[in-house]
Amino acid sequence: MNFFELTTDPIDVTSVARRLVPPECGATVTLDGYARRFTKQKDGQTRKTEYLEYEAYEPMALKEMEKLIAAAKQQFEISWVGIVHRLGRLEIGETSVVISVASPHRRAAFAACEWLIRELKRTVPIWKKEVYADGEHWVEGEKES
Amino acid sequence: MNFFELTTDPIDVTSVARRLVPPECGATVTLDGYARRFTKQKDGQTRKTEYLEYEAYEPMALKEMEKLIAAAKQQFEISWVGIVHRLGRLEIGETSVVISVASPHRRAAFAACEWLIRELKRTVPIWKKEVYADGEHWVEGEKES
Amino acid sequence: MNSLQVTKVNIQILFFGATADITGRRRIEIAIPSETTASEVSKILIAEYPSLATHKLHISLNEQYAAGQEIVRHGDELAIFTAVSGG
Amino acid sequence: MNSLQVTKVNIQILFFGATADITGRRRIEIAIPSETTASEVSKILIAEYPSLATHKLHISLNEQYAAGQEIVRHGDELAIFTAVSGG
Repeated sequence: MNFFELTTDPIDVTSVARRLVPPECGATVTLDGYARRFTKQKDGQTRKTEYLEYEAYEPMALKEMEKLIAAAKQQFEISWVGIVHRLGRLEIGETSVVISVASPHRRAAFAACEWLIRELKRTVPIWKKEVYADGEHWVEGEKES
Repeated sequence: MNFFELTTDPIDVTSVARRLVPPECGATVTLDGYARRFTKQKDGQTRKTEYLEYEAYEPMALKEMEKLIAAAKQQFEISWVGIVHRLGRLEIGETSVVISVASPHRRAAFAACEWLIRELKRTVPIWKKEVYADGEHWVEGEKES
Repeated sequence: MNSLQVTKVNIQILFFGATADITGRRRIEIAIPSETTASEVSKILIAEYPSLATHKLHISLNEQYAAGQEIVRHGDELAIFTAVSGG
Repeated sequence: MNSLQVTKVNIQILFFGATADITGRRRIEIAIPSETTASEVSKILIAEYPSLATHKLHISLNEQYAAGQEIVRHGDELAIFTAVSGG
């Protein structure tokens, strides 16, 4: 029922959110994360990003995603989880990650989805490079978003 | 930037979630609520629903949705909110409501989306009728979901 | 003599969902004494359709939730309905 | 005399993102003394590519996060990378 994927193709949010609608469920909570045009730097300056590049340690990333889903299903009363992460070059506004959680009761779906994105950003071996007009930068660790 | 709508047409989750992707935002949290096949009754029995019918006091419902969005934007650091609620007959699994919240930081989007669906279920004048093989029932007040 | 006559005002009443099923109506127009409050209107409706009393009822006046003590004026639109269940 | 010879094992090293940029490599094979730990391998790599030391580094061993004290065996795959930033 669960799925976790890496893809270089554009992600359609609905195809994740509505891939499975179990009969005992009433709510699916979805996080759609996407490339921001403007990011605040540590020095307080706002920087304009031209595009992003994501790279993964693919087999390990898939293993870590699978572990996260197993841990979420232990912790929260949810029916299924779908995670799709984009790799390669992303234009501004394109979806980088979708996490959907379906559950009989919406509260558990909200809590699990929020937990999953936090843990994904902390543990799944994927790296983001921000490309600016005048340079580029591999982001290390989570920025707030 | 915000939108709130009632429709008798099927709702496409993506068309709500991705209708606006502001350049300062990095996350959109979406609740997709849909008709459940099985619901627990107060007596603990599980009942099988054949289909649903939603009815609204349309002009007042739109006003209440607009108020909710204004209140959410006061309370949470979010950029925009979209709410679409389906009316009329819905088959099992079809989306009854979509609430999408975009924000620069995902935490506010999760909190606002959860608050909005809770308040919508409490205040917006829309009513749901569950139709069973052997009868039907207007639901009064929120069931858990 | 006119001073003893009760002035009547006409208002619209809307029913939805369970209240529409009970009354068999979706919209009616009724004449009520002037200075009648929203909750007094709801009592008049319960007298006419006693099954309404088996439900917890909410009232709106001109598309806003009413607390009950509001005076209903000529041409106002009052709706009476059970607890909402959208979502 | 053989007893004084250090046994060597061959392992694969993977680099990603910033560590791939620093080393100019994505995958190398190196020979290390047997009984070397994961964090000792990371020190060997830092000696070879000193710019790695300017980053907070994480290590995985055979696609699992490594704490550092794990013994690296012949044929193992070790990756060295900066804090992840997916999402």
